[in-house]
Amino acid sequence: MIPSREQALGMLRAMVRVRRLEERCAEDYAAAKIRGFLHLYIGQEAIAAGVLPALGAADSVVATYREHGHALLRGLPARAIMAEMYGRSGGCSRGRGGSMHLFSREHRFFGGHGIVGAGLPVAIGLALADKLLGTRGVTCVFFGEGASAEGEFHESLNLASLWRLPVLFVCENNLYAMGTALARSEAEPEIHKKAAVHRIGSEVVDGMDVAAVTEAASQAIDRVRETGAPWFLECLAYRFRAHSMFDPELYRDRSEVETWRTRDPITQLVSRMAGAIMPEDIAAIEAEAAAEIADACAFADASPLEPVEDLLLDVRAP
Amino acid sequence: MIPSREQALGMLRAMVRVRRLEERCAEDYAAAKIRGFLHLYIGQEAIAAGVLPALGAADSVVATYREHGHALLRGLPARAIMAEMYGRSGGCSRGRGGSMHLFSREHRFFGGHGIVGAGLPVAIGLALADKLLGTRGVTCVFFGEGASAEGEFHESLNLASLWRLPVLFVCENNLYAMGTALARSEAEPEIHKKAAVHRIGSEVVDGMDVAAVTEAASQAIDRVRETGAPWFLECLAYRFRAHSMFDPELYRDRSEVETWRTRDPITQLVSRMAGAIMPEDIAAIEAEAAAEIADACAFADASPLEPVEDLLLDVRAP
Amino acid sequence: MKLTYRDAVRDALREALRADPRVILVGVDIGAYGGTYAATRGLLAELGPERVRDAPLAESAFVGAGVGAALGGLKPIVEIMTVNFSLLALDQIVNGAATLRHMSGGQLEVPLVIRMATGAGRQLAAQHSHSFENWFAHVPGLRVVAPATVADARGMLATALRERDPVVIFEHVQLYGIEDDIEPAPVDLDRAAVRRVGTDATIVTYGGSLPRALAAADLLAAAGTSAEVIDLRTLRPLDTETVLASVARTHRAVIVDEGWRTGSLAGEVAAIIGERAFWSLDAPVGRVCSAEVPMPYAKHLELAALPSAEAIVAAVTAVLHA
Amino acid sequence: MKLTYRDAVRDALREALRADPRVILVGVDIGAYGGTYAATRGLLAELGPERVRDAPLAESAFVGAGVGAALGGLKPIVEIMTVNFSLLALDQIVNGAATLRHMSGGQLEVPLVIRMATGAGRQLAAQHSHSFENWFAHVPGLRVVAPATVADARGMLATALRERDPVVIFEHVQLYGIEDDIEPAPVDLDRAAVRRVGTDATIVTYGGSLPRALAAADLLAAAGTSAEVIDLRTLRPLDTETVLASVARTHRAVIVDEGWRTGSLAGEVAAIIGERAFWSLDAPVGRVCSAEVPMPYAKHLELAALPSAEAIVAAVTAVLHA
Ligand SMILES: Cc1ncc(C[n+]2csc(CCOP(=O)(O)OP(=O)(O)O)c2C)c(N)n1
Ligand SMILES: Cc1ncc(C[n+]2csc(CCOP(=O)(O)OP(=O)(O)O)c2C)c(N)n1
Ligand SMILES: [Mg+2]
Ligand SMILES: [Mg+2]
Repeated sequence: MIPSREQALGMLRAMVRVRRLEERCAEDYAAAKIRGFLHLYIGQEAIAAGVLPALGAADSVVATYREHGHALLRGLPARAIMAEMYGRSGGCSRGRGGSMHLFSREHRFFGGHGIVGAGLPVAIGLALADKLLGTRGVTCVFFGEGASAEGEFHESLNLASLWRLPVLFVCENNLYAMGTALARSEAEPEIHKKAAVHRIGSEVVDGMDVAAVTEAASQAIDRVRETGAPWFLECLAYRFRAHSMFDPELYRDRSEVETWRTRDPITQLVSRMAGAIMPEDIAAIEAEAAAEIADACAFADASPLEPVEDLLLDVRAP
Repeated sequence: MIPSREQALGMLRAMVRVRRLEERCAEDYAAAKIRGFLHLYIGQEAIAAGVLPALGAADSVVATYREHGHALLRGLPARAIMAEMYGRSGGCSRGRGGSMHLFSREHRFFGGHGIVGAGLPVAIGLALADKLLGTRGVTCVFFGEGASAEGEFHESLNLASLWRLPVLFVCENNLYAMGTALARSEAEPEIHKKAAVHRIGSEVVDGMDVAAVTEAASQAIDRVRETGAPWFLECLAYRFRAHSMFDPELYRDRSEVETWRTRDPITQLVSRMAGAIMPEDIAAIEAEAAAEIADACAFADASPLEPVEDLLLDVRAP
Repeated sequence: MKLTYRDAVRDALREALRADPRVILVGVDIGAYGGTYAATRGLLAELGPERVRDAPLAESAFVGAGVGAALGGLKPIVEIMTVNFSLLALDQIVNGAATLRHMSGGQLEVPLVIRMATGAGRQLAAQHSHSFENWFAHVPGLRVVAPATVADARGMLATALRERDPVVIFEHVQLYGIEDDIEPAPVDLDRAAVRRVGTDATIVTYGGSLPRALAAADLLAAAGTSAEVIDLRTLRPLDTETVLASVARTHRAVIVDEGWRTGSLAGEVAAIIGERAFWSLDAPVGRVCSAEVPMPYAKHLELAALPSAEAIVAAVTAVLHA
Repeated sequence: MKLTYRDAVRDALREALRADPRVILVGVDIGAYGGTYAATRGLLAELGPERVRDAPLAESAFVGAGVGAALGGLKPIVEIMTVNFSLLALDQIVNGAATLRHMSGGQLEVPLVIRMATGAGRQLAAQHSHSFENWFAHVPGLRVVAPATVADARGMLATALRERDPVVIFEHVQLYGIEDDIEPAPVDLDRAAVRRVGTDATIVTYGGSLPRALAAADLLAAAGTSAEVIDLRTLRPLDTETVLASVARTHRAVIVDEGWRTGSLAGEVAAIIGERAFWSLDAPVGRVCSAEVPMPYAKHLELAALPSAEAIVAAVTAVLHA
């Protein structure tokens, strides 16, 4: 698919917003304004940018600890995300979740899960609710290729297929689970084949190509919505940064990273759409993103800390 | 394969011993000499009778709670098994395990596991030990088709393949997991296909045909021993009795059971080998089995209870 | 009306399913098989396979699906066959269900009920006989209840379903057969119950140990000692007030708990009494728990490992003469 | 020699691997990545991928494989990255490893060591910050240890590897950076250690709370109170004698434990003191535990949820003036 100018600008805007937000997160981490584990999405933006706009407001999203981009593109305000990172009461999770645990009920963004694989069963349940309540909603669950070694992955795929649930599984295969290369984690490294063994249809797509992801995702979501049956989308991608801020990256060569950087989803889109996307478009998008982030960080900085007296709030309903 | 007379007699003897032992268990259960959960193997004997004789003394066996037959054919004395069922100190597990937890270190019979699927990782570890210690041993692990829905099943297959471990997976597909028919538990009911997705070779065999199981198992064990890589054998079978002694069998028709009974592995072997197996052979085998079981039960009856003062023994090494 | 505990559980489930279309049951062999302990028999026929949903053997995924279904607007009641199998699903319960409200800053709620059988006494040996109620009672975000009577088995579910957060219900396998004459009514999940009034010592217990504690109280009464018996009912949050009020009167307490002693819920209750009733205690708090051993199969060993009425009598006698 | 706790763990692992070819390490990212907390860095290069074995994300299977490998004659040391993830492997540990010796009538043994990081203090929020030491300490068949010093981190592993049954080692994430001057030596896993001698009150603690308890003792000393500090070291079986001997002298005790209060190990220790030192106690036993909340991310909330030196001082002061 060759996107129209309007489409291309939308994709570019989405990816730039995520990229710049996360670059700022890295800086703020260095400045100790953000703490805990911080997992950057840089390099993989085409996936969230391709999938999320294809979902409707009544659909549901479940993601991992590497979910800033998904949250932003699902519609969570950058303010709420940055304030969460800063641990402030204005954060989407009131500062209790941090980077790994962004949530928004309003956006049906159900986390932000820190246990690898644990979001999958939750997605199954959301889809079951949609099915039984007759909402025609689709649940889209994101996870890494590393998660496919966890038993819950197979348990969940089996349930989705057996119970015929409207789930879109999106595997973001970035070749590493922390420091574990795919070949050292999976006897069968072609992840999408694992869907077939549960009788779930699948497609593999270049996860560095936002147009390809967009096309595959919209088709997949339509198919899930129409058939009510699950579908599996494997997106081949790469993360340019370390797994988290603590990772010395002993397990891969700089040259491998450099090679992948030549396929940066943002520069790729810009160069492929060279006639349609103009330098001034890029400048405008960058300026918008910069403004959005500056505003978000200012908001976050000004957002008060949750009072210590409220420590025990929201453990159970009052 | 058409077995020789000697081979056929061996197979028959094995199956009759198991069948009669378990029929006695059912009686003893009715008489309240055996308690707890009791899962009978009746109908599936061809599998244990086909697989276990093909293993060597240095190989290892891991089984489920439906393991009386496996234990007996692995060489555990009927005495030790019956005394265990009766909860006596002469039992193979000194009366602490009961029907579901038969063990014999001497026979490398590593349980008797009561949690569905939980024996699989243990088998992976035994095979890893064999590999690292260079013993050329093979680990044979038995489990039901219901276990393949558990996450541990896939986790274990992946490990076995990824680490190239000498494991023979024997799936005893008897079509039901308690009251759950295969089609209600697996989106992909052809269980052996689940091996392929971990790059493990497999074969499906008629589990009611002891000669077929024998042939497939010996080839599989040779292959595992030679290559050091795992293999998956799916045996299609049926249990004639209830899941356990508490099961009212609401989930299947008597007629289905009756149809399967026409394929009883014992009568099938006898009729197929009609020229070679003589009535007097059968009589002799039955007499032997009866004597063995009578002896075992007498032993079990006479075996003392473990003294209550020893309740806390063997929780940790002294 | 005369009911067994088993029927009380079933009636409560049926009533919940009938009353609210958002209520569904999920679990292994709850449908076609009729439930391992027959507590769900007949519900599939009445309510159909969408609402009485047999699950494959995949504890982590179907419990997690219960969490998701609750987030999505259903009111799932998930059955785990036996507490030992709940270990396969603990991640979804403890890292998941119990944390989501707080971790999301109060946005999400997980109105999920998890039922499971617990306890020993049926010679099921070391992988089917344990009691991990104390583990669940340790976890903020959960409510944990243990119906010990037919009335509570009948009435606790309705109250649990009114909660907007996860509730774990423990049904002791030895209770399914008990019978009582009751009027169905919702049960207050915030209060412990004084099951027998007494003046000389307080016996605190819950779940499957209640019958033993009452039997011990009978034996004690015959010997002239008046023991009060408190059934905790809700294991989290604990109704410490009821316990402390009793101890303030009796000055002596024994806790009976089928869990292993070290790190038991009995320890927690003893610690609370020690903290808050220190000056009114006339003797150290006694504990009667299970022997610290994986449950053996043989009947005489299993009995020896479990709390008995005799051991309770001995413990009460000891605190009386301390 | 001067060592960090992290280096002590690594040296102990290296020594074990060198000393016995049956010792292997298994875990997620212990090899190529170098260990989440860098405690295994360099071992893959030295000992190769067969013995320092990176595992896929499959906690239940690779912990269970450790059980099987131990049955098969190896001496596996399995790392679980963080205690929260151990929930995925609890079935293999609790229903499996801990039961096999007994359930097999004494035939099988599982000489398996499981190491895991535990505890909060790094703003990792509710799915990476908990302390379930008490759960493991509840289980017969396990030994559970918590090295709180560099010397113990260096010396406990060797002793653990001499056991013929499973041992679980908890390393608190906040300890990896501490440094000390020590001589490597095996550590007696049967005895608690008196880390500071005192006369007015006994503070009992373990693992990551030891530094806080010692800091509190310093503050108390400055205010004229002499607190004894006991490091339990082994959480199962508990060395109750050392605790009781101290309380017999001080007559007052406070337990410090990073676990949530209800059902904490602190409760167990308090219950034991209440049972066995009742007549020598001059005040109720105090407990300083974590707030009962899934650990929040924000620093000020996390700090407020955790035991602090100030809270310990307050608790000791309270028992002194009870
Ligand atoms: C059950 C569990 N085990 C281990 C971890 C530690 N961990 C966090 S992220 C991660 C890698 C996951 O890899 P993958 O699924 O490929 O996702 P990616 O990080 O590449 O996006 C690991 C091992 C965890 N969070 N949960
Ligand atoms: C984890 C777990 N869940 C549930 C059970 C209860 N249970 C015991 S046997 C069984 C059926 C297993 O079916 P399958 O694996 O096909 O073996 P079969 O009994 O048919 O031999 C079930 C559900 C259990 N023991 N363990
Ligand atoms: Mg990855
Ligand atoms: Mg079966």
